[in-house]
Amino acid sequence: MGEVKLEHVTKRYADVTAVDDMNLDIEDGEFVTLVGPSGCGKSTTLETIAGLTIPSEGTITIAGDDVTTKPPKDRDIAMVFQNIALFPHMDVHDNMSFGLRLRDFDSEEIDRRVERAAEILQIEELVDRMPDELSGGQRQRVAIGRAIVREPAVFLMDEPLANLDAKLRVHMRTELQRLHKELDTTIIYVTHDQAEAMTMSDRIAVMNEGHLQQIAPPLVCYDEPANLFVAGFIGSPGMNFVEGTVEAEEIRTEGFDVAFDPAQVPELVEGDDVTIGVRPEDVYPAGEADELANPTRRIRARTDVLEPMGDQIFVYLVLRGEDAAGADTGTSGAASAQGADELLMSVEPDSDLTDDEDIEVVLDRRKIHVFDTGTGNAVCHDILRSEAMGGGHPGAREET
Amino acid sequence: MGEVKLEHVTKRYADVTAVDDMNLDIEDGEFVTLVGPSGCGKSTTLETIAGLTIPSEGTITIAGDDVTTKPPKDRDIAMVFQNIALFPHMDVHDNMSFGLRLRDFDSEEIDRRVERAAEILQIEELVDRMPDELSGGQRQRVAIGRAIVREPAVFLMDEPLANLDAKLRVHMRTELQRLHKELDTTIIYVTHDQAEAMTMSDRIAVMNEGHLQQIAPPLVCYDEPANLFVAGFIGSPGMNFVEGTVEAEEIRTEGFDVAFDPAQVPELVEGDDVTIGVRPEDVYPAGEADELANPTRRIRARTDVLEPMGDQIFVYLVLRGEDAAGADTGTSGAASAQGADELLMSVEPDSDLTDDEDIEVVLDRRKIHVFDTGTGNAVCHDILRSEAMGGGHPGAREET
Amino acid sequence: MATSDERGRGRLRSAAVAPANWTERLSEQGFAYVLLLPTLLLVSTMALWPLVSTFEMSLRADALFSAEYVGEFVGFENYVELLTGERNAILGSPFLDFSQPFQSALTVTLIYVAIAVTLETIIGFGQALVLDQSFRGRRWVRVAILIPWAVPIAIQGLIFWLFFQPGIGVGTDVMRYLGIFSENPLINTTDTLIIVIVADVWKTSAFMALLILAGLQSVDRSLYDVAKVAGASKIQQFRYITFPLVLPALLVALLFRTIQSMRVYGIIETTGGCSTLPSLTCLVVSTFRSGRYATSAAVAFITAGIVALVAMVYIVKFADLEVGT
Amino acid sequence: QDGAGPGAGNGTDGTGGDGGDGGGGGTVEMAMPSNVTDRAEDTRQALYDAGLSEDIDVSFLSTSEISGDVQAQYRSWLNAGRETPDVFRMDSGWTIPFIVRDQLVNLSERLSQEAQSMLDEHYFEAPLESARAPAQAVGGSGGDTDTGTGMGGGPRGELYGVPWQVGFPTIQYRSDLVTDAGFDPEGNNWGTEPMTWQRFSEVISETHGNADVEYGFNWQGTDYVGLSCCTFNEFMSTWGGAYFGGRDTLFGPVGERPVTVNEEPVHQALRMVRTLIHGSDDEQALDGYQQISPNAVLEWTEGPSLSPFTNGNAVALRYWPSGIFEAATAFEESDNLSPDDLGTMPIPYAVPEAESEYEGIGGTASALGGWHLTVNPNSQNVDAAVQVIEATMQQSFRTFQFSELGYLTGDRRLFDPENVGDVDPWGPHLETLRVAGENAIPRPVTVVWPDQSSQIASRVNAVIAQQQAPEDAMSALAGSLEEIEQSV
Amino acid sequence: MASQTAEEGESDDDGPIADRTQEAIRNPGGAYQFLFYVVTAFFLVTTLFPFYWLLVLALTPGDRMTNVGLLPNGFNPASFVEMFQRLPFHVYMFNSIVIALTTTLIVLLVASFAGYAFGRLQFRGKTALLLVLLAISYFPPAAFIIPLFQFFTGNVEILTLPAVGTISSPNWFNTPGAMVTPFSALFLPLSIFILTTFYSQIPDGLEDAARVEGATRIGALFRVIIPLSAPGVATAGVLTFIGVYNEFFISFLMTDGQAQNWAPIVWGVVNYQGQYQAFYNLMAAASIVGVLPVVILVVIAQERIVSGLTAGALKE
Ligand SMILES: Nc1ncnc2c1ncn2[C@@H]1O[C@H](COP(=O)(O)OP(=O)(O)OP(=O)(O)O)[C@@H](O)[C@H]1O
Ligand SMILES: Nc1ncnc2c1ncn2[C@@H]1O[C@H](COP(=O)(O)OP(=O)(O)OP(=O)(O)O)[C@@H](O)[C@H]1O
Ligand SMILES: [Mg+2]
Ligand SMILES: [Mg+2]
Repeated sequence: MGEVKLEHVTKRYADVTAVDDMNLDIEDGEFVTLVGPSGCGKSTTLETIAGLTIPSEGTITIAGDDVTTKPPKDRDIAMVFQNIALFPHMDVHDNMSFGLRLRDFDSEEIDRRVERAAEILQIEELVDRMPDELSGGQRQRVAIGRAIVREPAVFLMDEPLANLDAKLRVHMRTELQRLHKELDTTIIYVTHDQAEAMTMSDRIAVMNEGHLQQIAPPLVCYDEPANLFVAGFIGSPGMNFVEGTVEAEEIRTEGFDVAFDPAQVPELVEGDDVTIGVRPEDVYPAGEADELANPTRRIRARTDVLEPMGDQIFVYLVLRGEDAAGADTGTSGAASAQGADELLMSVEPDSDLTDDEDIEVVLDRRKIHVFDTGTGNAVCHDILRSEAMGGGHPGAREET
Repeated sequence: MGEVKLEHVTKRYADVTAVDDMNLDIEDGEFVTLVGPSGCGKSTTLETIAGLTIPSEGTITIAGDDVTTKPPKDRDIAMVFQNIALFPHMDVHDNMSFGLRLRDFDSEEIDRRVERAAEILQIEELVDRMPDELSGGQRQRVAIGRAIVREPAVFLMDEPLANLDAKLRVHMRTELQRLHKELDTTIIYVTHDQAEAMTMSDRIAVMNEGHLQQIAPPLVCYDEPANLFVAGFIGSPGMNFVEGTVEAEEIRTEGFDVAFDPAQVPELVEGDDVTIGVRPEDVYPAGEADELANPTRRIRARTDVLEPMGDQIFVYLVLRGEDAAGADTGTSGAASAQGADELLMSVEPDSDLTDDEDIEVVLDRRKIHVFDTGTGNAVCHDILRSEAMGGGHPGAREET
Repeated sequence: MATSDERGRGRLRSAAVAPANWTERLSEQGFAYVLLLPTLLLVSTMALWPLVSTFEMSLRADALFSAEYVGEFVGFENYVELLTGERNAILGSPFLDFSQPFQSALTVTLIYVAIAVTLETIIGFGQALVLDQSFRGRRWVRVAILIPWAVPIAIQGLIFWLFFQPGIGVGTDVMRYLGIFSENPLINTTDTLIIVIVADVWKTSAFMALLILAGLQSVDRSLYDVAKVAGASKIQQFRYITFPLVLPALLVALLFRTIQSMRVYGIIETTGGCSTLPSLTCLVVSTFRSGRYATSAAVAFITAGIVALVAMVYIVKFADLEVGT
Repeated sequence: QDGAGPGAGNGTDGTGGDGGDGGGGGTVEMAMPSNVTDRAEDTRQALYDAGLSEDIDVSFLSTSEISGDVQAQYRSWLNAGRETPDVFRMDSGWTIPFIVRDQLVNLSERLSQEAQSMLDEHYFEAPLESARAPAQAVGGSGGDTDTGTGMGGGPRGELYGVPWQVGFPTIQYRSDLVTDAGFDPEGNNWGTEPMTWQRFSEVISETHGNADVEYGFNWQGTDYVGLSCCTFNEFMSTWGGAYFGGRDTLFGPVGERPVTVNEEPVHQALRMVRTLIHGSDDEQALDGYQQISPNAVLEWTEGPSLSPFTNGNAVALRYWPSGIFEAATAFEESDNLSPDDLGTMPIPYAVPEAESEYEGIGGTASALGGWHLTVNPNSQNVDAAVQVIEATMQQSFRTFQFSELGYLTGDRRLFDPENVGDVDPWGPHLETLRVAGENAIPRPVTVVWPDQSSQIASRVNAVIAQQQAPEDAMSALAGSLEEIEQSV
Repeated sequence: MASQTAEEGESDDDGPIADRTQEAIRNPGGAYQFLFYVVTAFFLVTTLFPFYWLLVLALTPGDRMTNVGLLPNGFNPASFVEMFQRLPFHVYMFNSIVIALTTTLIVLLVASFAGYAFGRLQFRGKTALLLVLLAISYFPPAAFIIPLFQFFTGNVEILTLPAVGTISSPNWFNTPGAMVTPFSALFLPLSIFILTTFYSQIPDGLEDAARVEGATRIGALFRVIIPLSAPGVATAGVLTFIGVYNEFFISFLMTDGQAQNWAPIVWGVVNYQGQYQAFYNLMAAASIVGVLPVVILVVIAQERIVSGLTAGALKE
């Protein structure tokens, strides 16, 4: 009942194409999360599904019906808006029960559902307040409540937890998942919170500049990103990228080399320009290398900045390849594809590393991703044993 | 020039006290982050500092001046609003330059600053758009831009990055820090994002229900939370809490016991009801216990749900003390003080644990926190060697 | 950035140190009074003072034989005599005479107000809703719908008077053919009432439309998105979002339209005339015209009193709204 | 309060007329309608030609064409003590209240002997009467104690205005149609010998039946001031009836004169009018009278009643002299009519003067219309103003008014074709107009006339629209009029 | 179909909001759209018919004013010329425009301050003051004109100073001041009520933002609240302008009706009424010409009236 299908959906505004030839096929009861950088078209995609924006091209099908030009009210959806948009002239109770009252639910049922939602959202004492007497997070919860009391076939949620604190988010996450299971509705969810995306979704759809980059289960996106963009986007802090070229039996970069077995990894063609990707947690101080089955050779580096996070410490490394670059480009956190001389490593919080220390690190060779520098597409995700993978967008292909 | 001092600030609304007897002393150039659950009074605190709300009681001093009743414009502050509040009738450029134009900056200087800010915020191509033609994240960036072009003595930022994706957040984080250093302004920052709070702040002020709970450097809040609330609030997922009583040489809980040396930890008085707190990353499968210098005894547990996060996996454990509780209370994520029979553990992503597996775990005794169950105040943070610490709110005391 | 900092800072500092705008230091209450000062000044000299002095006139006798406006002080005699009907002959038509409701000013005025304002509200709302949509040529439709309001009453009256004037316009023939009008509509009270109402609705629906349109335009459009997604049909959107949110503007429009039409005069005078259709203001003007300034002043105050009673209904509603939000 | 006007400061000897000395110079501002102000230069020149000293600079202030508006303006100007304009053009229908309120200069004291005698000798009496102070404005005890507010300056007869323009309605008709119907206007001296209403109705009825025109007899019967002051005043007078009992009491004293509307002549007049409109089917119909007027007269004012006639669509019209001008011009321009087809006759009558109960009432009657020139007592130039007024009385200026500005003046001599020549289009109609002028009946102007006028108009209109019976309406009217009489 | 819809939406000159609405119009399909056009056409016909008839009158030669139906009796566009020959109608128009514009500016300014106070501030006596303002509109204009006329003809003694003597009110008869000042007061209540309503609906957040950026409260009023209340301000402006432009009671009194003495347009129109015959065709022509400035005003103002700027302002 809640399958959602987007075919070649494109939405153009005066000077931008917000969504470009989007194809999505979401199954009934699935929980799909849209992620992507700010302005990539996530909200616009939701709006086309909701019927608030008519796509410039393409068709949208919900539960088998072509609803492309149908008004929102005939689509059996509920939506949490990114801009919250509570009705200023109604109190919390009325805001939440709006959709139910429209459908002439009897007032007992309404009260029951509103009460239940208020409880889930921990806003029981606020039901009589007006929106302008609420804090930001309280407003957002009311907006969620307004959607969940409805129990529709499809939920669209646009960053519904953005203004909530970590505790509440975790709580809401669980509640939403429970709701999802209970009602068996399709949920299309937008978030910029990786943890949310990873833990809640059946599949993640990664978008960039209006294009779908990959749609796949969370761990697939994490472990086998379809291209440089997905690799850099999923995971926080992002994957380290180092450019290099494929030689006979190794990939050579400015700061280090990574050996591989050409027989196992036929995709790596000698002479190709490739980008090596490795996540911070797959970089280890050489001292801990014994844990690893397949470390690379040791790489000389100098610690630049240490960022303690409580449960881990991020260490910004400057590679000291032939001649180490100066330290002043140091603190730029976004290490994505910034060239060969930076590397971010995450270590246990009890590590005794200090600033400006010369150390050696190794990478976990099993966790090294290789991308074609030209197209950005993934070449292989395991330099030891190549798995069968198609060409460009493995995830995306799989779906269309 | 930018010291901010709140003395006994209280703000009451009709039926709530949003801020209650708040005392804060922020030094010039300091970066203080306010955190706390939704509705705890963070925004209200900022508003009193900005002069948008006149406190019901108390005084506010900025740079030595009592500004309690001064209008905002005389306070040399800039603010990023939680609700963004772009001027809908001005394009991005005009929104960002609004404050400068009010101050009659010459247009070259304005353009220069706006350009610079737009670049930092990656919204260069959007400067001619109207707010309603922007995505949520783009709007938020404009709001940040509007504040940073001003270069005031004090920045107030209310969840400025809430709508940005992880990549951009990291980037903005760095940029804000750089700006902070460059301009040497005081920044008071509200966020619900732990990573932000941890990495950016000089100190974190934890609030709850209008009360300040602790104000201390991030790692102090993490490692030595002043009370149960702070302990549970800081860190995501939250600390595990298990209730118990102090016996002669151990703290006994339903599921396990923790031994201690009464000589080292005189604060633990036999017979007291205490709550033991331990963070998920300080729970280890017994197999890895050899890494630890001071593990507890082995605790029998059964894995309930595994939540893979990419860089780690959260494992929900049900303790099998005398008689293990049923599994159906399982997935409730907010483990805080939920009684003795649940424990959250975080393990490496390559762990081979599975659902419903009986295992044994240990806790790192050095990382065990003990709180007085009655008052919630911390008793000690290291069960092996007690450090000198005051009574109730070590962090807060330190400041007032 | 660092280099220009100093400059920016310097300016900023001076801006902050410069003598602060004194109004900023006022309490909210003080500031409100300062803002209201021009209004109070203007209103008290140009409106309140004249009213006081007119009230003073109303307490005197008419002075038909002198160059003075009014005669000696008589207290509330004018009011008493007017309300007891002793002055009916002078008024031209009585204030209130239940035996001939269409000849007594109060009933005529109330009937007119009730019908005209109701129709104007409905039509004005309809027009505003049309103008709120977007369609090709909307700009001109908007002008077309709004310009009747721009027509001076003298011309508005002329149009309708000529249209129904036998020998000149064909309106009477048409209406008689339809069986609606009598042979001489302009001397027939009910026909004239219809003409006046039509003329008034034609002109002043635009007033309502304009104000309601402004109200509609001020509604945050994103609320409609929410409502749509919540499943609201067009009508439900109107009922739950549009209507409550334009209600304040609508109330202002209604309030002022009611007050204005309680004072209806010009359109009557220029069509059927005050003796065919006497309104409250007709009485004020006719006594004024015949030089009975004191009586006229008293009638004006009585009229204002009646208007105040009617306006009370709205004011109570207003108070509800204010409390509600 | 100080009688004859506060302007007295500059010279009491201003009656000399040939102003060489101080009093003569200065500017005189005259309030005039647009037909004069449009030709300001010519008018000024005509004044100088009529002997006005060139030292006196004449300027014009353009006033509205609507009598009531002008009255309201003068009222507020005079109440506020404005010094200009110096000379007012005042409707004969509302000059007296200004006199009564002491707001005009007494011209009897100012005009030269020569001018005074010219007025006595050559001017129609009715217009002059409406510019004189009434004997007693208000009756009863209030009158004699109330020196400050009561009566105007001086005894009856004191003159406060000089007629500037006059208007006497006549019946204008299509002589061609009448002739076609077999009547002989010329032969029967229709132009100067009034006929009875009954005959008139027969003539029009027959002509109408015989001709292909839409309307028979057009006049103005809607509920407006014109009905009480003029149209109905004529019907009533020609039936020998009056509002307040004869000519003597037209201008007062208010409160002491009888109210005579609820009397037989008035009822009869009303019945006749109903018959003219509704024919013999009307339950109040008078025998022998024909239905000749359209229903539309019940809603007509001057304009709407005129145009069908000028368009050749009506047999007859009761109208002011300007109608003659309009019709003649229109006939001239039309294809099948000529100014010769326009005939005029005095207003018909029903009861000859001799049979009327009231003096000076009965026989033909034309409602008096027209304007006077009066002088602002606050003027700084009263003498010069008076000189200007005297200049207007000169034959040459009257001729200029008549032939150039195109309207009639109060000077009877100008109604004699021998004196004015055959001025188009007036020539053939002057005799008729003179008869009308001699039988002019002023409206009963007092301070309470505005109130009474509207009561009369609405009652009369109601009766002739068949909404009320004459007796009921008139008895009610009499009550209201009496009430108003007593209200001062 | 879909793409066509979207493209048409885009090409509309009214931007994204219009785009949305347009979709809404189109969505439910033909029936709704048809109804919409029927209603629009109905409104157009009913509002425009009297104007059409006015035009018919204007084109009918003055001497053929009988039984004028749907077509003019003859065709005489010359009345549009004659109206200027007979009276300097353009001067009357100019006078009215000047007076109306000045009044409108004063009213908008003063009412903006008051509207801000009433709509956004709390103070004692607020309700009472509002009621007093409203009460002014209860009175027919006749209740004001005698004192006002006395005042503006210098007949009111304002105060007596021992040394200086008596200070009287100004003699502004025949000057615009005598009209602009009372109009400003008498048209003020409507504007205050309108602006109060609209100003009070602007979210506090936006004013807060402006004030934090360094605006004074007055500054925030002018830079944020007024622009955002554009529909309300424009409406108040249009209503005031039209009201004053067509006002007659007071302007009748305060000038002598001559074009050179600041008499307004209604004086001009009424001056076509002769003693016994009115130039209906000229009045009609003059009315059509006289309405033109207002048409222009509405064309200009409607851009503001229809601003729909409130979208995307706040996240709440
Ligand atoms: N105008 C108001 N009237 C009544 N209560 C209010 C008002 N504004 C805020 N509150 C209440 O005051 C408390 C503090 O609000 P505040 O906005 O400071 O919370 P916050 O810490 O910013 O929360 P969040 O993280 O959700 O934004 C909340 O409980 C809120 O409901
Ligand atoms: N009305 C509009 N006119 C022009 N461009 C628009 C309009 N609405 C959105 N856009 C643009 O379309 C693109 C996609 O916007 P959208 O709101 O879908 O982004 P998003 O993925 O939701 O971003 P965010 O995470 O910041 O909310 C953005 O570049 C935005 O600037
Ligand atoms: Mg978005
Ligand atoms: Mg907040």
